[in-house]
Amino acid sequence: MSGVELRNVTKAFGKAVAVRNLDLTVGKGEFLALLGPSGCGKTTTLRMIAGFTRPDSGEILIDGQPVSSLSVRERRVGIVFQSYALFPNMTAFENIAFGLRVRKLPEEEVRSRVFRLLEMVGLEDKANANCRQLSGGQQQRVALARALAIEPRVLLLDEPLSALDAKVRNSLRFEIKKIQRESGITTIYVTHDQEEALSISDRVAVMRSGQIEQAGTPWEVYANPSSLFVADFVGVSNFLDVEVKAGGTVFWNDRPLEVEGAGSLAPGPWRLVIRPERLLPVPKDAQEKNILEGTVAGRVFLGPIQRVALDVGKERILVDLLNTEKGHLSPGEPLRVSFSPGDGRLIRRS
Amino acid sequence: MSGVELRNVTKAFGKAVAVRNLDLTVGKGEFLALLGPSGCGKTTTLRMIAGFTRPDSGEILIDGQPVSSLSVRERRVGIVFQSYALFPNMTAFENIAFGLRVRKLPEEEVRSRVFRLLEMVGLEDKANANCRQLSGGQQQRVALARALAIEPRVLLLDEPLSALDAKVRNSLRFEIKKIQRESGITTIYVTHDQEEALSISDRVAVMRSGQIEQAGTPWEVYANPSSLFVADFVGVSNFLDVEVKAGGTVFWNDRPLEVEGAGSLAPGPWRLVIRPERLLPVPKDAQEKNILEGTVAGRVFLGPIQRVALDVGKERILVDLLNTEKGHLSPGEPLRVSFSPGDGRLIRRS
Amino acid sequence: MKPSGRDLVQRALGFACFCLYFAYVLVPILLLLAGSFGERWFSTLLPEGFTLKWYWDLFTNPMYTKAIGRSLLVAGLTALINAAVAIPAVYAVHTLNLRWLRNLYDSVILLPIAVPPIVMGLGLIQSFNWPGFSLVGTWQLLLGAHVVYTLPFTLRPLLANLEMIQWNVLEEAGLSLGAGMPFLFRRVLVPNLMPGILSGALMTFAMSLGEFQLAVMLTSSNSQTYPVVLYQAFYVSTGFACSATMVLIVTSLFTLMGVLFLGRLFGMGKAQILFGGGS
Amino acid sequence: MKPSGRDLVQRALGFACFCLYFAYVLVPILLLLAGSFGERWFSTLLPEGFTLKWYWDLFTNPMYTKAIGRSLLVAGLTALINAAVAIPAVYAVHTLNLRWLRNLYDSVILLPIAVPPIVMGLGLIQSFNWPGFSLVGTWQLLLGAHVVYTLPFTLRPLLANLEMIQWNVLEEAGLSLGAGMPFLFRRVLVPNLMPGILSGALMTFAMSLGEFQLAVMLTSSNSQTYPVVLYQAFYVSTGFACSATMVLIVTSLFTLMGVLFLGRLFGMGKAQILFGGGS
Repeated sequence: MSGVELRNVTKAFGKAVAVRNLDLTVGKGEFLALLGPSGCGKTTTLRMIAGFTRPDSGEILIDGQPVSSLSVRERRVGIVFQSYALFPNMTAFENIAFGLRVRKLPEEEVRSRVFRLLEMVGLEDKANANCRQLSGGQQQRVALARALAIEPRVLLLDEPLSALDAKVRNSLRFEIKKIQRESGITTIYVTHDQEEALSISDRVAVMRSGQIEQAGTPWEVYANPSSLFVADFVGVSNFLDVEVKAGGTVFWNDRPLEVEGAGSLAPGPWRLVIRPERLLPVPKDAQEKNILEGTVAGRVFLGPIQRVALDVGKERILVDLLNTEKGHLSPGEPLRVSFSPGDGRLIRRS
Repeated sequence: MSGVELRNVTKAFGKAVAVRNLDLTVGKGEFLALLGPSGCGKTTTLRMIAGFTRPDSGEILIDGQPVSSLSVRERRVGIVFQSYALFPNMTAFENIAFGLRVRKLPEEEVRSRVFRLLEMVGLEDKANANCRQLSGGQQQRVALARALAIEPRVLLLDEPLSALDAKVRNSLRFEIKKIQRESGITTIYVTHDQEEALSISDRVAVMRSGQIEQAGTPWEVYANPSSLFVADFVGVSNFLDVEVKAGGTVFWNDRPLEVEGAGSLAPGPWRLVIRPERLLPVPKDAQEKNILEGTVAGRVFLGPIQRVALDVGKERILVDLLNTEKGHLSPGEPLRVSFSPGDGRLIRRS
Repeated sequence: MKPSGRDLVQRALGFACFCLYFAYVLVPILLLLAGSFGERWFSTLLPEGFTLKWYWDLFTNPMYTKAIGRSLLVAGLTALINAAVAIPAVYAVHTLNLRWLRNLYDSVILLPIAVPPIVMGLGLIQSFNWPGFSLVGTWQLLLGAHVVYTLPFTLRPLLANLEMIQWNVLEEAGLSLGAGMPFLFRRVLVPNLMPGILSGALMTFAMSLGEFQLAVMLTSSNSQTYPVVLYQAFYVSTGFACSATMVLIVTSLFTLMGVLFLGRLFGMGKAQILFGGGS
Repeated sequence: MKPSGRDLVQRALGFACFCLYFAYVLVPILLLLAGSFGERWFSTLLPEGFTLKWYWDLFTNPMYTKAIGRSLLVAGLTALINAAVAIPAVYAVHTLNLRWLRNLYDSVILLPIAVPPIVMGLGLIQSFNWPGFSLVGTWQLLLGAHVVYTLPFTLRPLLANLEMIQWNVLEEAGLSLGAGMPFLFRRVLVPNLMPGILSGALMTFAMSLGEFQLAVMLTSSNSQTYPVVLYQAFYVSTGFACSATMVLIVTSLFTLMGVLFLGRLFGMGKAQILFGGGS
């Protein structure tokens, strides 16, 4: 039984189709990230699962049960909004207790459950703080605890971190992940930030124009993008315009390259996608395959990695190196990199 | 002659001292990032250089000239604000032309200079767009062009990217860097985002409580943090509580480690700082120094790198690996990593 | 750096304007205060002597005491009806987000600008003065006029308040937590709407309490509100009129203070109430 | 999902309120319109016959034509003086960010709530009616009263406007680009403040144009404004009064349309002007 299932769901606002024939299955206890640029329909999808928006056609199931006839109140879904949406007249405690008090639970149980949740999100000492006095990160923790308090069948998060600072965003990201893993609740996380989606989820569904372009584990989506859109939107890629000849030889600017699977492709113009970290520096006398030789044009320091811009002939490619050496590459220096035939992916040029 | 120089500058608001005895020199044409948490005084410093705030004591020089007696108008500094601060009643063109028209330049020259700037920021086609119709990223490009139009002696940027989306933030970051390098203008860039500071600047000054904690190239600050604060604020670090014995042997939980420079330190409790990417996996039979053996506790996928949480004994350390292998580490798997003696840094525990 | 010479001139000008404003309003009020305790005020700049006679006359005159009671009743009911009408209206405008409803709302806001009270008064006299049956002269007709006339001043702070707390998102959050609409209204909407409600009620109450024009046209001798009888006081004597005026001012001020005190009970600051939930 | 049964009831209620409101305001106005063209209106529900006589009488009566000119003059000057006073005041409140200035501003906003116009009128009569020299009865005194009474309605949209455009940051940006304050005011502040200025001017002009209470107290027979003579028209004849009322409504509507048209020239939407720069 899947946690959430969408079957052929379509939703249009006037003439604008927000979601088109969408099929999506989220396993029970799975953490799915819905990733896409703004306007791709990811929030509409979330709102249909929550029950705020009614699909024009198609069916939505939660825990195997069709929910079309259920109102928002009856669906038992927990929702975390980008704007926190805490009730401003209540303390952190009262916000978290809200859903329990609606259910008329005995006050002792409310107290013990709320304090357990406060502890989980690390805000035991803020129980009686008015939520306006809390920082953005703290408010979002309270909102998360409030959503979890009702023990929802599904947890829906709508860009929960995009209003927060970089530092807070990173730490809260890992906390959400941890809490989700411990509670084992089916979770759908909407975001436009690819790094966030990759790092937090069990599975990523990349959306575009109301449809799912690709779904898979973060690793699958990152390593094997099914389209140029995914390759470009998720992570950083080098795109090389190549010619595939009959027999599977690949030529980039008349330079022969060896790429896995090229033999089974139709000859013609293709685009070769290589991630910058798959380009490894090789010594001068190396005899590896697919050696690209160029001059360093520039270098960006990103903390654990440095991203080198390399001019190979007239084209510029990016190479990611771990910051493990003391020496740096200076502009003008020559650099030879290579990639293994399995690390390139050919996608048809449109 | 330095581009900007602050000599013993102090500024207090009421009883709160925002900047305390600050000395800072920015070379001509240099790109300096002022990095620090909110409230550290970085924005106050910027505003004093711009002339919006008058220091209580100390002196500020621009291009070697003391500017205390100069008003904002007379300082010829270009400023880019977090909120863009475009004049809403004007088009992109008119915004950029503003500073030139104030100077009563002939209209033909205004036109040619504005179009050159529009081209530089990639908005030739938006010249007549009302700035309210532009996206956030486009608005900030116009603001940048407007600040550069007056050919300022210094360019000051106050968290220019923090109101933007992750994707736009990254691309605009590189554009700012490129434009700065081409124009060779002295630039001070205030940010709280350490990755941004590291990747964009020639030199980073880390501020804390109104003072500069450390200044140096991104590499120096990242690789040789002078304090635990810097090590923690800039990048991700492993902190190991070690004992330095007489003679320079270092013990971590009774495990001997070899760290460069330990011999010259006073024996006692120290903290060993190691960046996660400096921990390299080693084969089972390797005889390297400083081998740490543990079990994989978890793994986060961050695009070009994966960050592995490794339980060594009772402590958890982080290891960054480039995503170059097809295989993944699963929780529970054993992993051996080592670091070279030069990659650890010892800082006294407070 | 900021205060340049030109700047200082500008600021001095602004300050002078504020001062003049106070002189124009405060001096007359102080004079009225002095007059209300003065025995004589005729052909002199300031009143002479001291007496409490005028206040005594006022509080023993049933015409005045009844009128003040009636005024408080009309003003109170105006504020109450306003809130009862405006809250659902504003809720609908905010949550439904329909174009035509927005336009309707805009029109209602515009009415007091387009239709001066004198026009409304004349129109109501024509409309409700049917042969054989007339509502003109009853305080109920005046109440209706006050409600309609002051409604925009309740609607605006309420809508600003709803938008500020982002009610549509709060409602969704509440629904997802299993709350029904009545529960949500009672526990979330009303408490968070208090600044807007108090702000609107204060403005409405004060406007109705001091409203003269509609009152003088629509009431008769046994339904007159306080401003109408106050106007007649000037034909009695200056001192009497002054003390009658002071009573109206003091009532207004007490209302204001009462609302601010009520607001503090809900944990609101002064500015929040005076300017509603918004701006 | 959203419109539950209870919800629909609430919305219907809201809608009904809007409708009632229109009936209460529109029906009277339509009756006045009918009456202004009716020959007779006595003991009947609706006027009878058709005539333009009342309008002819109105426009040939110098008392009425002069009064309307005087009203437009007072209303226009009120709006003008308000803007001249409010812009520097609001600028100072926004940029200086001083606590006492804020409190002063709050007090000024509060005044029309605390001091009803009838009180202000009585106070002014007492203050400016010195023996041997009296300002009471001149339109200049009325103008001053209108300025003071309507100032808050200019201040509020202007301050909201300044805050919305974040003027303090714009000013810093302009200064850093080398512009002087006069240049910045002319080229940046005034154009961006237009919605607030027009909004305030519209409200102020309309309030002054329809203001009756201060006018009836402070003017004399040769300085009466239109609402005062309009009130007297009812003692002439119903039809005449109706047509006189219609003239006031039409003037108000023309003002409104004129301001909206002016706003469009500056590229502003309807809502921007009606609700000022803010909310």
